[in-house]
Amino acid sequence: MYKKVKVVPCSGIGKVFGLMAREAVLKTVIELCPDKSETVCLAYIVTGDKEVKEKIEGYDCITVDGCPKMCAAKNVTLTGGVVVEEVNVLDTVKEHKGKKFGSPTQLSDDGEVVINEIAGKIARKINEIN
Amino acid sequence: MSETTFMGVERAKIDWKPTIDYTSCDFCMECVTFCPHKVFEVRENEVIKLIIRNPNNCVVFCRACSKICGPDALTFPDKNATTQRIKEIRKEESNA
Amino acid sequence: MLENYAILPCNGLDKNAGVISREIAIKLCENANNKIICPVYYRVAEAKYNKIAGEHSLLVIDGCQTRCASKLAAEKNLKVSRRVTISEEAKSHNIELKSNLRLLENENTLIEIILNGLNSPEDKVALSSDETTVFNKFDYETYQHGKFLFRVPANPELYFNENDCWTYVIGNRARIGVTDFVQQNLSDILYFTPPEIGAEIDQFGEAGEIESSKSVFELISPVSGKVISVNETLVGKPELLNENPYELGWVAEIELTNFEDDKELLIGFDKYFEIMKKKVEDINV
Amino acid sequence: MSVLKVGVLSCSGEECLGGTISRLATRKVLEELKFIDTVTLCLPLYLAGGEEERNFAKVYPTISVDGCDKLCAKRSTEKYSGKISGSIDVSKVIGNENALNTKIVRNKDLTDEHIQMIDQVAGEIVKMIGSISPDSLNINPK
Repeated sequence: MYKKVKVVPCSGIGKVFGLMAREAVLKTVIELCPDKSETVCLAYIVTGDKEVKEKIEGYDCITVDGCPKMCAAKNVTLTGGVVVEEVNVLDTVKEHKGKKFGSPTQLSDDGEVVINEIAGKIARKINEIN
Repeated sequence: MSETTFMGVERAKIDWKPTIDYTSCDFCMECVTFCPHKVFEVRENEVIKLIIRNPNNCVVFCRACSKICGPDALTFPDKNATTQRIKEIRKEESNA
Repeated sequence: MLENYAILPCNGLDKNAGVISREIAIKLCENANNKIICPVYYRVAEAKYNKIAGEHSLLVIDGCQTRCASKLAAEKNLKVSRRVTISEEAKSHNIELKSNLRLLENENTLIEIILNGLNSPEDKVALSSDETTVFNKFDYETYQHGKFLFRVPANPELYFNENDCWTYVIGNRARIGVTDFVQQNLSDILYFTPPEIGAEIDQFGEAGEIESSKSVFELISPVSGKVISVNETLVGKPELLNENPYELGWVAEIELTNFEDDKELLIGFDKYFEIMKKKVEDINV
Repeated sequence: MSVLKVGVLSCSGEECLGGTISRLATRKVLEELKFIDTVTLCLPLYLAGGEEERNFAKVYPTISVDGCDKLCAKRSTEKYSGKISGSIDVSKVIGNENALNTKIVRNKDLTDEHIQMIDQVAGEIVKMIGSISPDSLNINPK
C-alpha cells in the first residue's frame, strides 16, 4: 500500500529555529513533495488520542526539530511513528555561521535560504523512501 | 548593571574597558548592539559617532565585543596587569 | 548514521591495523556524505584538505597506539570530534589482529563492529578525553527565574570566578567550565573552540570560546596552569554545554601551577550563587 | 514575581490555518503587547522536556490557545502539567471555515486577512489575561 511520509516539525515558539523547522516542513509538504508527504499536528500527537495514533503508527515519519531537546522526534516515537530521519535545524544552521535567521515569527532572507536547504534535504529523503 | 564591586574591589577602581581605535573604527555599531551592558553610546549627530559611555558597566576580563568587531578597533588592558592591580587594591584595603 | 564528517585515517599499509582503518574510511564514504583526508596527500595538498576539515566534523582513525593520524591532526590544528583506535577496538572486542595485510574474516568482523558503532546515534566509539579524573556527584542548588532554571553545584570542591566560570579542583588538577548563567544567556550553543592542549594559561586568561546564535563567550579561566586535556566531544556536540555545563559540558582540565594564589580571587558556592541571582535579575534572560 | 506572569500556550498546529493563527497570535501578545507580562513554552516539551516544563502550568496561570475544537493544547496541558485558567478556541473566533482551512500558509504568504485574524485572536488572549490576572497587565513595561 502506498503511504505518504509524515513530516512533523516541532514548531517551537520560543526561537527562530522552531519557525525554521515549521517553515522547512511546510515548504516540503506544500511545494516540494505534496503527493508523497504530509504533515501532522505535533500538538495533536502529544495528546496521544486514538485517531492521531492511527495517523502515524507504523508510518514512516521524518521529524524536524529546532533544538537539541528533539521534541518532535521524541513525541512521534512515543506515539508509535517510525522515525526514519531525525532532522535538527541547528545542524544546517551551524554551516551558516554569523548569519541572522529572523525572529520566531518572521524569517530573514538568510533564514529562507537555510530552510530551503533543509527542505531540500527532507525532500531528498522522502524520494528515497517513495 | 547594579554590579558595583568586582572581586570585592570597587568597580570604579579597576581600569577595565574597551578602547576605541578611531583610525580603524567604521562606526558599524555592531558592538553597541552586541554589548548588553550599555558600555557604548552612539552619538548620531557628531563626528565621532561612538563613545565609551559607561566604562564601569564593562564586565572585568570580558573582551567579547572586541571579538565581534570587524575592523578590530577595540582593545583592552592587559589581563595580568589588571589581575595584579586587583590583588594590590585588595591588600591595601585589607591593611587599611 | 555518520554524516558530513571529514575522515582522517591512519594509512599504514605495512600494518594490519592500518589496512583496517583505511578500509573503514572507504566504507564510511561509500554510502554517506563523508570525505576522506589522505594523510599522505595532506602533506602536499594542505589547502584542499584544510578546506574539507574546516567544513566538516573530523573523525580520526588511528591504527595503533602510535596515533600518527591524531598527531597529524594536531600538527595541522584540526579539531577532532571523534576518534577511533583500531588496536583498542580489537582488544575490547577480543579480536586478535595478526600481521596479514589482506582483510580476512577477523578484520571484516571488526570493521563491521566499528562501522556499526560509528553509525549508531549514541557515540559508542567516540572518545572524549575525559577518563582521567574522578569526580564526586554534583549536588545542585537551583534558582528559577521566569521559565529559566539556573543550577549551581554546591560541592565544596568547586570554586567560581565572577565571570561565571567554575573550576573543580582535585589535588594539582582542575577541571574548568562555564555555569548555567552563561549557558542560559547564550541559549543554543552552536560552536565550541577548546583551548590548545599544552597551552599555559594565566588566571583569568582565555580558555576557549563558546558561540551561540545570540552571542559569543570567552571562557575566563578561574585558575592558572597548563591545559592537559580538553573535552573534544563538545566540538561535535556543543549542545552538551546547554544540557549540563558542569558534567558532560566541562571544557578543559588544567594542571595547576599556583592554585594557592588563584584562590585569593575565587569564590565559593554561597557567594557565587548570590552574585548569579543578582545578575539574572539585572539582565532578563 | 514570576507568579504574576501569565503563561500562554498555543497548539501551533501544522494541519490547518487555525494552528498558524494560534501560534502567531500568541507571539504577538508576547512580543508586541509588551505591557503584558507573559511567558510561553513549546507545547511538545511537556513530554520531551524535564521538570521545568512539566511544572509550567503549576508555576503560571496558563491560557491555552487552540486552532480547532480538538483543543490539543488545552488537553495536553491539563494532562501533563496542570489546570489551565482559560482556553481560547481560534475556530470560535475566526470561524471554522477559516480555522479548519487545510490550505496551510507559510509565514511569508500571510495576507492582510490573516493578519486581521491574528489581531482578533491576540485581542481575545489579552482580554482573557485581564480577566484571570489583572495584575499581570502593566506590571513590567519593557
